Amino acid sequence: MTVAVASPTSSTTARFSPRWLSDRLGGLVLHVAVIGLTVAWMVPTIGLLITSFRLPQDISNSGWWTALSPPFKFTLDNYSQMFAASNLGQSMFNSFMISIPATVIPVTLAAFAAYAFAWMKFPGRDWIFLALVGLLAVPLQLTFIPVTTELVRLGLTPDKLTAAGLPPFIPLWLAHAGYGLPFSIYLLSNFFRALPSDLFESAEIDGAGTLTVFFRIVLPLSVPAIASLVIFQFLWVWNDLLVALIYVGGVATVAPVTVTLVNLVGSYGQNYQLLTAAAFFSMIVPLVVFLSLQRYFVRGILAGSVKG
Amino acid sequence: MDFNVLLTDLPTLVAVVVGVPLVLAAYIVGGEYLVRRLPDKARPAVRPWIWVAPALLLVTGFLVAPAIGTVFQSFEDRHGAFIGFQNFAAQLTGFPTGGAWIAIRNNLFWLIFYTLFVLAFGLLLAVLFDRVPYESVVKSLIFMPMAISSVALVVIWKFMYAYQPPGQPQTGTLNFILNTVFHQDPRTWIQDETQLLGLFPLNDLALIGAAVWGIVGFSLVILSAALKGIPADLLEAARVDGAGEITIFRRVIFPLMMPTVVVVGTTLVIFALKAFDVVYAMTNGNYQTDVLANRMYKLLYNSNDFGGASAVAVILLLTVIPVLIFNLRQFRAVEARR
Amino acid sequence: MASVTYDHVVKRYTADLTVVKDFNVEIKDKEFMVLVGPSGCGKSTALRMLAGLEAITEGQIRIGDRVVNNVAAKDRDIAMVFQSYALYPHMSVFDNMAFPLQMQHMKKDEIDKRVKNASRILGLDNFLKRKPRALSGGQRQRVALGRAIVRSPKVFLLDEPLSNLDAKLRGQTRIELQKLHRDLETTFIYVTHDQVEAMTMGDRIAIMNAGILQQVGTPGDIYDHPANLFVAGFIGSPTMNFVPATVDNGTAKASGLEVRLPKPVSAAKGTLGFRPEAVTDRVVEGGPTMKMKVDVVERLGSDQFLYGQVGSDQMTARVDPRMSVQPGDTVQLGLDTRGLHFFDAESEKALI
Amino acid sequence: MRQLWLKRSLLVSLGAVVTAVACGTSSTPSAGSVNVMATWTGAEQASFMAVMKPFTDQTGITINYEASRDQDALLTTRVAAGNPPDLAAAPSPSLLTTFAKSGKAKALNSIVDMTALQSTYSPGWITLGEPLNDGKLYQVYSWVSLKGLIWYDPKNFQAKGYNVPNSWDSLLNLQQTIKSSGTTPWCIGLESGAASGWPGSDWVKEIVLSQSGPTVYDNWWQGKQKWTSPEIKLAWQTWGQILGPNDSNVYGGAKNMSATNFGDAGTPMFQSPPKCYMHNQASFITSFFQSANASLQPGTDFNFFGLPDITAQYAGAHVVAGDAWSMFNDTPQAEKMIKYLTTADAQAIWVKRGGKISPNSQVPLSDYPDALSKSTAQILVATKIAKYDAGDQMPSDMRNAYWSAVLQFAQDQSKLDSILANLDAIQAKAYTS
Repeated sequence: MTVAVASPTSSTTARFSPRWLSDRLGGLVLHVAVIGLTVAWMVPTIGLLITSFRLPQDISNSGWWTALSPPFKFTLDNYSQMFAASNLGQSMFNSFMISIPATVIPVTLAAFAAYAFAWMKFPGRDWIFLALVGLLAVPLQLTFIPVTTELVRLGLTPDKLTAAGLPPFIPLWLAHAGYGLPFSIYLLSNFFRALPSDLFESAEIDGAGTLTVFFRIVLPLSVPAIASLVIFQFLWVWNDLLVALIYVGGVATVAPVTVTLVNLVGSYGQNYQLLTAAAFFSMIVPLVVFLSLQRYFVRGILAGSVKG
Repeated sequence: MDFNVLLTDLPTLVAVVVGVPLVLAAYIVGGEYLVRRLPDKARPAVRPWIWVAPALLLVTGFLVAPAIGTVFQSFEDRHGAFIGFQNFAAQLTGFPTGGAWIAIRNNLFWLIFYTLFVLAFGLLLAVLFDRVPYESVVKSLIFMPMAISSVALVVIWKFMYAYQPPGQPQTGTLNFILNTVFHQDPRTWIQDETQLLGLFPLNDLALIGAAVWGIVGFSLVILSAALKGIPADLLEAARVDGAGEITIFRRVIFPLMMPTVVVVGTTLVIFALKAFDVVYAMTNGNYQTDVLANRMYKLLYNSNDFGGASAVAVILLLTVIPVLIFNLRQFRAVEARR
Repeated sequence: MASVTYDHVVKRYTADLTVVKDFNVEIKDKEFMVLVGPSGCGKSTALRMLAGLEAITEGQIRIGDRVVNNVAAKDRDIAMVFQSYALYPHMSVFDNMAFPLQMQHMKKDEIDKRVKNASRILGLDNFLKRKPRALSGGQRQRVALGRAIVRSPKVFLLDEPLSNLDAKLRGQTRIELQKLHRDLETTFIYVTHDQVEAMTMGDRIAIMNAGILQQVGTPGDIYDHPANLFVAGFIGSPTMNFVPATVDNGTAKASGLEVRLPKPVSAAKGTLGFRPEAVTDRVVEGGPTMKMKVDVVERLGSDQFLYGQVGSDQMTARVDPRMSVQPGDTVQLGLDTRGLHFFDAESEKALI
Repeated sequence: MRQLWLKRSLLVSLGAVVTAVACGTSSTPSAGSVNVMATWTGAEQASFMAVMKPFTDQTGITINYEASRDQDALLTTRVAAGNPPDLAAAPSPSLLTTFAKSGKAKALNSIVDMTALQSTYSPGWITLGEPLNDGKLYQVYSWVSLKGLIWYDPKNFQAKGYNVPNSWDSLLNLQQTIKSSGTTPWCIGLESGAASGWPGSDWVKEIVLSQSGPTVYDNWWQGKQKWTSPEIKLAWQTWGQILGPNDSNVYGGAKNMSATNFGDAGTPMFQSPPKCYMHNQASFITSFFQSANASLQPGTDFNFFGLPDITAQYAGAHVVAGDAWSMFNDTPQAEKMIKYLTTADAQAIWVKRGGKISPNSQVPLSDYPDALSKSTAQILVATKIAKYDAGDQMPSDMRNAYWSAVLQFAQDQSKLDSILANLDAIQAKAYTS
């Protein structure tokens, strides 16, 4: 009904005036700044992309920008060698099998916990929360030996799990969840905490239970936060090398794509140019995740709820 | 290529697609069902624990228990005997260049520059991008480095920092620019300990630069999400009131984004303290670029000095405390406001 | 249908922070009761205790005959409209109104019927598919009302529902709310800090200050017979004139005024109170007169207010709009002693 | 919203399924398996798998191979946690030796055929596998390589009339001649990521062995010879002679040396005109030469000579390196496999694929695929004093300090005394664990 309609300004903007000029200039400066910064930021990526289409002898003898002028000596060698890697398909499958639960589990559990930290009262709440933030600083390398020892003691090794007909990735899922939870809870509870309390009270009077409030109010309203969290957690897990090696190992049947790709490079670092192609290949999935979730970053998810 | 993978990995597939979400949903619905069976009075006392239990359990297993073990180990020698503060003394001896001091100094640099650059760039880009119609495109492009693994990131930046002797055609992007645009001799960015302004070593900044490049997408995405949370009419009202764009940023946007800036800032400070990948892969701490996490890694896996590594880790954990106190005050303030 | 009883209700957060003290009110069935007071006086807390959003520290709250102290908010059969409206931003207008009914597991066609009915009453028929952010402030306010109406609750609670609206819309909505109250024939409890809203809407008004109930009564009753200095000052605009006075032999003496009290009082010192309309340009026979040095003249067309000094006291007078006065003039004014109040210096209670 | 999430996650899962269907894997028969961990990746991984293929074909035992260049962290963690691989091969025996000390690695005496081993391996390789000197064999070597090869471009040497030096003095003379002609004699690259400095450490250890002999060499890596002792200091100074004052004998000087990756270091040798004439590196470097210049042919475009002897008494001394195996779980399959690895049949397979030399004397010279590998094998056979890489036998933090010291020395040779004093301080601690 009262949808604001932009007042027609064409008549005034068409006229040449200092105001008109400064508006135009301001716009121009903005676009130049945005595009300039973006391009500058992309230089390393562009360099990598071009390098991935160059022959090794060209890579070590000249800069990537020289490829942009004739003679154009591009090659698909790096990509074809990469795709020839023996178990790329298997490791792609493994990466999905690792990354999806290792994202779903910590994000879901973090959402549960963050809801409690933000909107429930319990003894020690603030201190536990603080401790969680502090745990972000624990260097993961220190945890490998004690945690693996415990997992072996509990029989949670890939071999035994496979023998029992369970996914060998379970310890890795749990590890990624454990390592990812402090950040996830921290991010989400800060977001949840900022939700207007009136909504919760209103829902309480309306008769919504804890579960209903969580699923029908908190989650839908936190979509941007959850989307960013999903992206980050997925990225970290997808690109992880060391944690996977520690908890499931690098055997072909369980190795994620990072392990397979990094092992393309020879023991002395020969053929490291394959990593350039590998970097782009392994970037595809996280980028698809990012692009598909980007539409959830919308303005004013809370608009109209509590502001007059 | 065959299609066997689906058959052989069927349990995994089923577990991933059906099992995991099912278990998670069943847990919380079941938990709530049990809570509702409880007498009215007991519910508020039990309910929060149902919601936080799985998270706390995992965190305890994977982080708390090892962290406690670390604290104990930091007081023990290689054979597990208690030796008081000797491990700490060994790390903190020989100020300003001995023990862990170089690493501490560099972590300080990381703390300042990494956090500041990433926050500032993220904020700047978020605000600028918010005003252009092709926002999602530029945002994705800036985000791309986030999707690059740390192994590939190091490869990229070795290309950026590559060095050839003066007079030779440069293969590194930065030296090429330095040479052709500024007509200067190439630099060995990663090895060059020259101190800018007499304080900040060039190679430290070069390492930090590579890490910043890789993480700006993180702050951009979160800050931009927060920016989107600011009601448009508030900005319009400020514009109608005649505020300039810079004033609007300073007086309206920034204060409203403050809680998010604190979250991102805290995370970055901790990332800076834990900085490892880039340093390990590019210099392994040589040329005075060591950082605490790399030092710890070396003590742990090269020296088998668990006590020393634990002492470094404890130092690292202790430095986080001021950040925590700041956070406590911040979220108590948010709590009080509602 | 239900009455609401506050029976010695206390809300205490910490040992030395008590926000509602010994609160006793009985709200009759179908009554429009307004809780009014300055911000921080405990009126919202009193309402939220009734809603079930705050625990009751001491005493009882009854809806009808049922003690609701330990009844969950959703089971109290009440509906509440928040100052912020608290609309669910991700749900359409229809879903916002249907939400409480869905929570009661009501049948879909019954929900449909009720929401349609409520939206017809509120004139929201055309907006059912919109999200709150696509509505104007007034429309959002009506959605919030609609969400309350659909439940046909025993008691309606409204927490400053008009304070986010502009002045014109506020006046309009005030009338609509009264009409709604008549149509729904339900108990309304309305919290506001605005005495005009209280005076115009309430069947009865309960005035609170600093956690203590000051007075309960009809608007006329409270206006004419304020129980104490606070109520007298809070209700009415412009506010009542207060003049410190000493009493000597049935006559109150102030700095520029002497008046014979209509009734003997026991106190020797106190405050004389009279509303601006009691101070007129007509000299009432037998009534006292005073000289006012006028500082400000406010002409409203139908009224003319003079603000100035009488002796050393500030005073406001309502005079004939045709009277010609300039700031700086000194005018002779009379006092109608029928509207005279006298408040005890110690207890601030009204003695007359 | 919730439904959307569900849809989305289903979609992603579906994507995973599609990928899986598209790619697939092969199923495995079951005669047991061996879990193996090593550092071979890329082409080396392929060579190792080729070695194991006949074994799997014959016995039906499958190899679960995992490769990682983070072996220190990975193997340490696995062993400490109690689920080590059955067998592990490491390029640095010192890591394996710590496991032998802690009793985690199994003694192999009753597992491998000791008599066969003694008849086919030279005693030096067997002694190397007994690091605790208790008569127990903890490590066996399957493939080895030779260090201290000086690579050069024969065409360049010919053009300038340079001869391959046959003594240390003639080497020094040659570098002086080259230098006075206006070109730097050497190409050196010290950068190697986390292991930066090791190429220079090769220089120093080769000089120590050739200059001061095997006893000093052994005492040195065992921590019994101080870094500040005259012999070790002399070795550093001798390397300093090679580098020249302010590294003026090295292409690009100190800066280029520290910034250049060891793999790329040799390529300026093949530029026209050459930027340097000589490059010291083990035999694997040829793959880098050919990757940077695809047209280069072994023998005609690049060749090598052994680092000339310094002290006559120790003539024919060479530093060698190799891949050592240790066993952590004594399973029948693992036993079969480690026996197989010591055989000439197994080792010949990799030898034929190039890049490795066999310690087993039964592998005939004719199995080496080209002239260069044949002559490295010949040098190794003729070697009178073969000593294993000193750095790789030092405790890890001694070795890391050694590498760091190389970087510091290359930056500023005048700091040698303080650099060595610092190494002594580390030596005092590193051997105590």
